[in-house]
Amino acid sequence: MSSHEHHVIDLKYLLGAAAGLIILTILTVGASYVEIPRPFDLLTAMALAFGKATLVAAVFMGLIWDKKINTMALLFSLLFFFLMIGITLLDTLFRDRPFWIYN
Amino acid sequence: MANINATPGESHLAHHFVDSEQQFDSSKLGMWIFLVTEVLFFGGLFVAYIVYRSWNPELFYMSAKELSTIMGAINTVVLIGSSLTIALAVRAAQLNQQANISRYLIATILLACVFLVIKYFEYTSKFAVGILPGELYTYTGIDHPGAPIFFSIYYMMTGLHGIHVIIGIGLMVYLLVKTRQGSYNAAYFTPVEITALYWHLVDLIWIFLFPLLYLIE
Amino acid sequence: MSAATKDFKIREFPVEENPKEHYLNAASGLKSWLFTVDHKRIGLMYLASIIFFFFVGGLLALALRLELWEPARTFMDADTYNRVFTLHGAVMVFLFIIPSIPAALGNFFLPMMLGAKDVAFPKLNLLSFWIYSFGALFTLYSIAHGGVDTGWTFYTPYSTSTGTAVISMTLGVFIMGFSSILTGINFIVTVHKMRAPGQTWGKLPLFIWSLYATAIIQVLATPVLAITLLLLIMERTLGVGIFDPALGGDPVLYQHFFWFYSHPAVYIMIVPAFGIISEIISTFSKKTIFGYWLIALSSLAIAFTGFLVWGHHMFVSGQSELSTIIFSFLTFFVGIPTGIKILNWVATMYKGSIDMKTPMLYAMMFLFLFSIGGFTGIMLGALSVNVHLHDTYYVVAHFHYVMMGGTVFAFLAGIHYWWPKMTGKMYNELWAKIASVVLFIGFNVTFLPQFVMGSQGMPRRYYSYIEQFQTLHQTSTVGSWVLGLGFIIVGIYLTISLFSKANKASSNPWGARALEWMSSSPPPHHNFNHTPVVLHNPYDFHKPISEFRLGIDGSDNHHEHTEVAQTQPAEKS
Amino acid sequence: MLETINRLILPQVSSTFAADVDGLFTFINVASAIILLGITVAIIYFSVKYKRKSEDDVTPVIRYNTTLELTWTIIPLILILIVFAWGFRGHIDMRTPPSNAYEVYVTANSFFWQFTYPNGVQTTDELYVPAGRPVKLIMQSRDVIHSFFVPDFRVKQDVLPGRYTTAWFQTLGTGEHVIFCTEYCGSGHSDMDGMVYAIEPEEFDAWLREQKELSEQELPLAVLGQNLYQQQGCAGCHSLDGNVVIGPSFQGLYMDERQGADGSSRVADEDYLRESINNPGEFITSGFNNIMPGYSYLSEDQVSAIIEFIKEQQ
Repeated sequence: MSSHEHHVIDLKYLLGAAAGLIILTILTVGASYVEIPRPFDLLTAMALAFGKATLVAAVFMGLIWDKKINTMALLFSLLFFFLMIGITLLDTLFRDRPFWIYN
Repeated sequence: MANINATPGESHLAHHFVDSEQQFDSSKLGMWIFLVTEVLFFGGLFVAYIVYRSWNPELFYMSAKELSTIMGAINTVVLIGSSLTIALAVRAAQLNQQANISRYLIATILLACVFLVIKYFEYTSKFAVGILPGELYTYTGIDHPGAPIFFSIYYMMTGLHGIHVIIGIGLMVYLLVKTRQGSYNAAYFTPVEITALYWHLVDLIWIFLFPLLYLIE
Repeated sequence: MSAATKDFKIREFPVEENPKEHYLNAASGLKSWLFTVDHKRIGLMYLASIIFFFFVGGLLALALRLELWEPARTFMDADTYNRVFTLHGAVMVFLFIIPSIPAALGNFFLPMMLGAKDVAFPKLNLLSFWIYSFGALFTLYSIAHGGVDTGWTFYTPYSTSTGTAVISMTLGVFIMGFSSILTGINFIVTVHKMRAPGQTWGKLPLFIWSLYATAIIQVLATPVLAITLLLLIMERTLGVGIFDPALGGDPVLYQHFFWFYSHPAVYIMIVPAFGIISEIISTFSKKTIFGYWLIALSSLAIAFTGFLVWGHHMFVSGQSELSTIIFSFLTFFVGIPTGIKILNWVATMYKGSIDMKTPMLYAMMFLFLFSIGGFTGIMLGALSVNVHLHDTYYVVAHFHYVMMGGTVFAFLAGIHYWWPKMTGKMYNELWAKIASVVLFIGFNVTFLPQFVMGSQGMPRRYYSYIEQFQTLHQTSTVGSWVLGLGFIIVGIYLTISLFSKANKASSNPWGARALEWMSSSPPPHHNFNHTPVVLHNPYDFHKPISEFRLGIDGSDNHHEHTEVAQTQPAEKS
Repeated sequence: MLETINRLILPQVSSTFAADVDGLFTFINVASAIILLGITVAIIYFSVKYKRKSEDDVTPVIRYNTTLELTWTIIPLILILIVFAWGFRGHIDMRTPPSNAYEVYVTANSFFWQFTYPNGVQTTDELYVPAGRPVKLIMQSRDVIHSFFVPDFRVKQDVLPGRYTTAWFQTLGTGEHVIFCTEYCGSGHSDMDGMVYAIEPEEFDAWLREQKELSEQELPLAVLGQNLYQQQGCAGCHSLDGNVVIGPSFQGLYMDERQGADGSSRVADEDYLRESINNPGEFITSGFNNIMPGYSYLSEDQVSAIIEFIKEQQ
């Protein structure tokens, strides 16, 4: 039950992930100078950010090789974050149309 | 369960654990659950951000122009680099390369300091023109009554993130001292591993802060 | 680790009745308590703190009820009254009920029921207690500095404009939040990683399931409270304006933030109580629990659904109609798993062998009172009725039926159930039953009139009221004195039981099957003398008790870890 | 019999949607009472019937019963869906004012209600409405959150600063109905009540005209000040007889030497009074809290009238 059971992440994955992150960062900055109509500009930026986040979580944090429960913990936190924002927006986005649902 | 008798790393085994694998897994799961709380902690600020952005898209567009994309981008790269170096530190620990653990930890600490220095210049340049949080805000360059709120959110988010960076530096300095004392090796490197997880999360949050705050078109 | 049981030699170990050495005398002196990492001692320290704050909150409640004897001033002025009800709410919610069952009874029994020697992170557990105490100091500080008059909900913009000690109070709550988070992390990891060999998820006691569900809520919801209070503090110090309409902010957004935590927090308060009731009803009916999986999973279902319904506190707040309707719809779905639990408990009693001992009596009272709390919750979830009842005494009565009739009665049930295990002493059964009846009567006399008042339109948080309500208010006040008397009786006979010599408790006075009863009363320092092995469901009352006292041969805790023995001399035996 | 019980525990039915709310209230109560009775009887029956005979009692192993568990999942599910739909339908009525509703603007202040009618007439804590006609309230708060509640109408709505919220009702006849504030708002929260007077529409029109004429009359300054003292809610906190309600009494206030909370002292001359009306936070007399809202929206003449009125209170 000692060290040899812990997965040692191969160097090429770590360096590859770092390179991927840099490329995605350049793409993110680049995309911000391109005229993309709303709301796709935000969606593009967020898609790129999620791509980067996945790289960090999967490779740097080792989730690919780790116990599934840890991945589940992270996904759970995201689920609840999206629930929080989603349900809050149900209020804040629909306030000026108070009666639309009845008509 | 299979071996109740001592294994090489056993000196770090607390009395209530059966073996070091159970101890390592527990620490790691504990850290992940802590990261869950961190996600929701920052989540609250992201909710405030999203709600106000949905109410005042123009304000966010105008205000983001005041922030320096270059500095933000450099800081993103710096943090990505520090994530890589701390991952390498964990790897060095797993491979029992004592000198490399120290080297990578120092690199990570330095990168974290670079991040803070850049942040310092960013903040002071904002302070200089009167862009301060809340009621201290005096800048007149943005023609929108809600401008103080954008910068309040900006300072709350980056400030809280900055505090996490400072805590991270503290943790890594502690790791460095312990590493010099030879505390970590292939059999026992739990503190390095969980600190690395924490540091990656700091990086993760910045990955979202950067486009949301600096890159609004 | 659980699959490996067959590799070991398993044998039955006798339980040492009335051991000379146990966790209580393993070390002595104040330091041995304040710096202990033993989950049992930490549990007891929590218990003592919680009882203290329950006493403080209770006195405040009695003062409030007394003030309401007359329609106008009875003995305090409006500002004092507002501070007193705020403190009553804040103390009861943050200092008493949230840590009550998980941090006190949970800390003590979670590792024992799992057959573990301690929680996964004992030092963190101690830290959590210290953080709690530190946060409590802030609360006491703000009381000393004029108190707070915002109500425990700290609604903006009142909380950002009032001149009272809001910052120190919210800072205290903020700090205590970390205590709650750390306890939650500790429990989740302990349940995942520290179960005894053979103890699969299907063999977990239901109290563990409920604590597990609670811990998930604590971990997911509490950070949002932390950030909310931080924003509130920033609002007061820097005027960041996110919640302040004068600066372009939105006070309703504060309510979303606050209830995102505080509604799930209601389940932090009540779900552990469900676990206690499951244990007690099964034990005193001497019968397998009915619908084990449904009860276990309904705890998780309640925990999850609890995150989707916070807006039912905001039906008249000015939130959008769309979210009002969705929140109302989702709210009703908390009722289903809750209803299932109640009916499953009743079904467990069917054809049982029912022994109406004090804990069981409390459990029966819980079923009755909590059902009323639940039904009135359905009432409040119905949109058009809610508009009438919102922020009236109906709501006050409703949540007291849930929090006090539910959680506090379950807490009392739990204390009586585990008292012999924690202290090694039996209490006086007759007096315990008398007290429970007094409490039951006092509780109903106090809060039933409040349903009527609320229906008639009496708003909550009112210092003075129109004369029409006086009879009902006075009835309620008389009830509060009966309640107070009940608690005094409980305090007296429990204290007496601690100091009398004759009433030693046996290791398993109720004939229960869960692991904590397979240890001596009080338990030894490491909970079990041998690593326990679990073969059966904890509610398998049809199997002989000897099959529940199995351990791994040769896993004697006294000799296994020498470094522990060195630091703690009492262990050397 | 249900009707009798309802009359005991619910206020009178005085608006068009009150009866529907009461109907749902009764439905939930009856359904709950039946289930609660069932649970209680089962508990008591089981406790007696299956009382422990000996320590060696053997109990059957009943782990689950799918039919039973489905039953008590599905029946409550149906019940709650009924309750939801009923409450939802009632809520639609409450939130949909008819387009021909008579509109009154409501301003909530700590701790009084101001009502402004379409012709400019203002009243404080007294809302006059034409009986039997739909009335829509357009509400805003000047300071913290308040909540407008008339139990007899089953109407409640929070009143927010910086944003309008609305509520509406239609009375069933003439009558007097109490208004409460149900969102905690500070020291005077429980005194923040008022009355709705539902009067015959013709009577209402006459009242409105009469009020308009009164407000246009040339009044002596001090009398105008006295009217403002009532209308602007000063009376809620400042007594005229020396008693301290929430703020200092006006009796003997003029030219009195005031000790500030910060240790300074000032004489309550005209300038002091003017500043205290427009911007009360500037100087807080020791022993009082900074809770008064500013009245800078009053005209100079109105402020002078109030000062003149205060001068008379010796």
